Amino acid sequence: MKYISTVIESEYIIEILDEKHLSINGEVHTIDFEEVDGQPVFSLILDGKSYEAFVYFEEGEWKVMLHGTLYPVLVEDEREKRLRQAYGGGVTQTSEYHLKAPMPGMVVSIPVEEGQQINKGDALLILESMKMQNELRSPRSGKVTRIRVEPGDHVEKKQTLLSVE
Amino acid sequence: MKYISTVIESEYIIEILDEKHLSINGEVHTIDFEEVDGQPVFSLILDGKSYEAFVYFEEGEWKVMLHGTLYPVLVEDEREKRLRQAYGGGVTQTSEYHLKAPMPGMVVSIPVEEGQQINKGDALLILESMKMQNELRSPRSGKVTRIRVEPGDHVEKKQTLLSVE
Amino acid sequence: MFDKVLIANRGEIAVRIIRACRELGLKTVAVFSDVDRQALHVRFADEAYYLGSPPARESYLRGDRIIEIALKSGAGAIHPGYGFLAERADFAQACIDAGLAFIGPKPSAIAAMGDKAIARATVSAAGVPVVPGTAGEGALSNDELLAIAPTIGFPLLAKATAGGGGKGMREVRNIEEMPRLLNAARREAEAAFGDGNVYLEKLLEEARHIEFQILADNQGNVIHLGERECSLQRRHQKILEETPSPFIADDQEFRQQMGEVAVRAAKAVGYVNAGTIEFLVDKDKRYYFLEMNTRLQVEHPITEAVTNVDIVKEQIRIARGRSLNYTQEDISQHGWAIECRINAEDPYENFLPSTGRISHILLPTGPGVRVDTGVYPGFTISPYYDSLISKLIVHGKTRAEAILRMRRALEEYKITGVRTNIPFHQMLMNSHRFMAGQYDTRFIEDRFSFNSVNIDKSSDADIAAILATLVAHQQIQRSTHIIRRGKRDTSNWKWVGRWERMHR
Amino acid sequence: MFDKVLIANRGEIAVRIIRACRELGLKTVAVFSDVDRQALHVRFADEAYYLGSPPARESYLRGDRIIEIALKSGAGAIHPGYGFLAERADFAQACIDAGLAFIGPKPSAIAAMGDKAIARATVSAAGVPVVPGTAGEGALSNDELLAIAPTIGFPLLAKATAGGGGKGMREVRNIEEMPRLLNAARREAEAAFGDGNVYLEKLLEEARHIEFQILADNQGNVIHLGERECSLQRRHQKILEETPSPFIADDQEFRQQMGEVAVRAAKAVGYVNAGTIEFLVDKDKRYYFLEMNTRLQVEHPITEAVTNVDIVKEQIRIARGRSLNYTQEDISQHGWAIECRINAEDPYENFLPSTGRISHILLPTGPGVRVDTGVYPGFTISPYYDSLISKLIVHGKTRAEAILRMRRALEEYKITGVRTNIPFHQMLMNSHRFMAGQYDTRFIEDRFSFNSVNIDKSSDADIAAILATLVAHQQIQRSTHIIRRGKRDTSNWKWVGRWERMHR
Repeated sequence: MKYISTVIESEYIIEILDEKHLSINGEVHTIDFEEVDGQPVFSLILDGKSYEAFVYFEEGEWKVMLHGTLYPVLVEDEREKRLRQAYGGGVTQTSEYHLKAPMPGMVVSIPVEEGQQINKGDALLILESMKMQNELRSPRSGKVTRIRVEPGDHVEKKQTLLSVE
Repeated sequence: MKYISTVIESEYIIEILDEKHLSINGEVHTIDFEEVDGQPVFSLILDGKSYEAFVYFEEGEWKVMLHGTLYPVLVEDEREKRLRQAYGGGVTQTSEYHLKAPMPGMVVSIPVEEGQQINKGDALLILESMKMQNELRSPRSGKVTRIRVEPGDHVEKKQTLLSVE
Repeated sequence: MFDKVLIANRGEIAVRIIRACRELGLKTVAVFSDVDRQALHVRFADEAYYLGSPPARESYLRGDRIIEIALKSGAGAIHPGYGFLAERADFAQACIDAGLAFIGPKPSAIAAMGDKAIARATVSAAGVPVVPGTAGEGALSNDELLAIAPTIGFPLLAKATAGGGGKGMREVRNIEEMPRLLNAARREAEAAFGDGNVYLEKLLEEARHIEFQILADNQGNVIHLGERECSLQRRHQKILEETPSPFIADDQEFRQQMGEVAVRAAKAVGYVNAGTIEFLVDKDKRYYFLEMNTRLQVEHPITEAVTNVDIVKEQIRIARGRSLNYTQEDISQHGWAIECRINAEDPYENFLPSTGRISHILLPTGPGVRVDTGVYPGFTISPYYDSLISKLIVHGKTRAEAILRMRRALEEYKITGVRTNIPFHQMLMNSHRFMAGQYDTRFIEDRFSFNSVNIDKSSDADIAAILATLVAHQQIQRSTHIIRRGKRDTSNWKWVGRWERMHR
Repeated sequence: MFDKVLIANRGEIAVRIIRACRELGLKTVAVFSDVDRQALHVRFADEAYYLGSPPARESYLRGDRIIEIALKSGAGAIHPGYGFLAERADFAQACIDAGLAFIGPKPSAIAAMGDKAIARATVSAAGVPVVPGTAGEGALSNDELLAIAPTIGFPLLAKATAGGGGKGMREVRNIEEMPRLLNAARREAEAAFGDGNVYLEKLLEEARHIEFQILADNQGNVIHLGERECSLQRRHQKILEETPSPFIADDQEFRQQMGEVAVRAAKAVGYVNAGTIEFLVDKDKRYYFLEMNTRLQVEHPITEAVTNVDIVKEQIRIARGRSLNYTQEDISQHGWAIECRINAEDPYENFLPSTGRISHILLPTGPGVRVDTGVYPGFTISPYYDSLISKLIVHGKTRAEAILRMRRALEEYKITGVRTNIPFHQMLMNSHRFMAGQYDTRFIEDRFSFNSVNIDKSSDADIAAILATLVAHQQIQRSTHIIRRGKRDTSNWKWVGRWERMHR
């Protein structure tokens, strides 16, 4: 089975040859790969080097926490990659972004208005939780569309708060 | 629900009144009882006193490990107790005792013979495991009946090794 | 003399205090809210009583109920820990009125130091330098503060009069943003301390936050246990502490001088029990009294590590009316200690708090490592209390050894189920400026970027790609029900069965 | 100079050594058998290589394979830990022949001390007193031993010539039982060390087992780090160690004298690296050399706690050719340390080893507590290796504080899935003779009865009855599918959902 895996800008062609071998960009390596006790913790011995990492899927990509660094990895087979490229890879760019509450809390204030033009990194909403006021920032530039909550509201985890298009 | 619970020689009449109350020998107490995270670990708050214990069932009785002491407890309802008394309580005394391997290991030697009269506490078999030679002793006096293994045998956990009647 | 102590707190600090009591042969009484029925402090205490609903004001802030429980259970003393009721003079007084020992300072000292304004006036009168600001001028309105601000000069800090721990605090860089920030600070202060008053304070730049641990008994003995360097803060919340301070380093004269000033400040309010004098120190070694924390501090274990003094046991000793076990001459610092605060928060999501059930924990152990925690696998982190779930403390002979030990401990520490800031600490431990000890209170926010995308050449991106691919592949294989023959058994269980054969 | 170390061991000691290497910036190589693929030493090491099947002689005793792996991986040194290959002179020599540093003594010292007969002759010649016995008379047959026994006098011990750690050892109280016990000892010695030779030794009664930790460098510096009291043994296996020895207590002169003799014994064989001189001490403070362990000792952490010397780091330092960090004058004992060996064995079933999957662990933490362990929840204890799964070490200012701390740590320590001897240690900590420090090597077997049935009046039998009844009742309710309304939710999860409502 052959995969194209992308970490930030770097692409790796990884082929799983059998239980004990894989190739990365054509180079063959010996592997010994195991899940540790049903946790999302995995142990990999690659040519004798021992690695342990958290690996989990989130928001369309794999996250690998290794030696204190979080690597986002996109794993695709060739068909998936062709499909993504055909659609221009920018699917998420044109659709709406929905700001969701990362945890239960109370809306303290909403420093933006519907229709307002905002930049990536601007604060969209202040949420109070765990005795702290938390600024939720926009991951992209765009225009605020629907604001679904108002200051004083108590919101649940994953509840959509407002949208940016 | 009413139970008669026996710890060694002491008998306690315990009635579970509702989720929050029980009586022991007629005295009513407030309880707050919970299992800790699916473990055989239980937390009991009895009239404000906080206790935590391992509780598990083994060989016909409950074992309660509390503050470093293991209490064997026989829990019966009235019907069960009557039944046991009717049968004289000596059921186990007359039946055969089967010595089982407490863990995998190799039989090193068997210092008894079939038909031999033995006392409680006598060594019945030496089992090697975890780099140690372990003496398995008889929990009662009696006569060795069938010996099912011989020195050099490798045995599995719970395998019956010999019997005493 | 009391032989049973009620701990009016939860989490790691309640566990810490219970441990000290146990080791002194004292009985312990825990109190708990609905979400804490299975919390470690309830599991470890000799007695436990229900307080109320999860929100603090319905449980851990219910001083009346807590005193009632203490009386009912026969506890002779209350230890407030930190936070919650720890710095409420009225609660301390209520304990005394109920005939209970309050394991902390006298209500008068809490009141004097608790109101930052009075605190600064008092220590100032005792000859201790203070940071310029409006403290001491009473409760001022926004209009009054806006008028005074330019005379102090920007940047400045708006701080909760009743506050502490960075809550109700805002940094103000110009007059335009000031009204908005004042309101935010008041709001947070009101929520956290029930008092929305704020004051202004000059923001010293390139400043260090250095504090001195104080112990004082009823016999008039006051000593200090040396300093803690607490400059590493995020949003005015301490995140990592170390002792000695790499800034003071081996300037014993400077240390002694600050220590003496700290003792003088404590004496100015007739202080008894454990407390902490916080200073700001500028790059020219000018130091200013900031505030006194009239309670046990989160970061007390690093001082315990280097001085070998059990601060909680000393607190109890003092509350029992005994004189200190130590004189100033007995105290010296051995080696170096660092504490990382492990918070349930996601460093990759702007440090948002993380809640949920902890599924697994692998604790770092071994030489020179101490963990103070109130959680365990299976426990659920609720959104009601603060996000500190564990303190990782290391002790080494030198700062270098302590840093290397902290690195290996952080790498060993595994928590699944909630996100933690462990990766943040790992990156901090690898920062050259941290390693050199060159940092001030602005370091984390101004010069330290925590970003997952900054993956350099020396990284393990290829290994990450392989790991993700193997996990994805495994998942595909499983979901398509492909049954492989000869697949390696990943447990060592089968060997238990094979033992017989292999043993021949 | 090496910068990568292969650890030829498993379990807690492999983890301990990996930690020391990490903290020194050295890379680590683990080796593992089939059952240890997921063991902590494999998870923590930088590299890991498969050795073979679970039985030690097919894996951890395969010196040839281990050296091959060291060379292949580029490791420049091998640390043998304790047990397995640690005291094999031939293995140490093979390492050196392969160009690898052996982190331990020279092969000649291992050989001299490894054969108990030669060891005793050597130290005896250096003026160190030894226990009377047949050591030094070569490999004797059963007939020869039976003839000599009466001249030494009963009781005596038959001990493996190549042995240590209580294996291949039998106590002989009269001539009649001697042939049977000799055979048993030979058999165990053969299995454990591949050498069935045994020798006889006078059994000193009311004796204490006290040992001295030695450090020696290549520059000829030899120091001792004080003593460890190891008299608490079960079947000649140490079960609890403490330092200082309550028997030596504050007799500094006696301590210094024994320490000097220990240093002399080490010098007699040109000893380099860490080692331990074991003495038997009778009630009149006469002491006899017993043997030297030419390796790191299980109980080394208690010495680390009171001397603040990291013994494993010193071992590596010595192996790198550097001179000791300390002179004898630098060494002093601070406070008191105790170690409890936590074994996977059932104290209620005659201490039979217990195997299986560990389902849950709650580690004791907090001030003064260190845990060295090689297991974690989810790991399976196999029957292949010894039953030591964890070492619980506490350090206090006084012996009393250490005991109280150990009690609270033992009470906190929860392991489910396998049985452990924690209850045994708890009972020991409550024993009056232990508390008074009045015990000898026979104490546990002769005077300490561990029996679950001995429940006294002050016990919690009523609480145990209630707990068992509640659990039984719960089980009956569940099995009969009775659905109760209004049953209290035992998790705090629901509160996360209720947060909104409660917060208003």
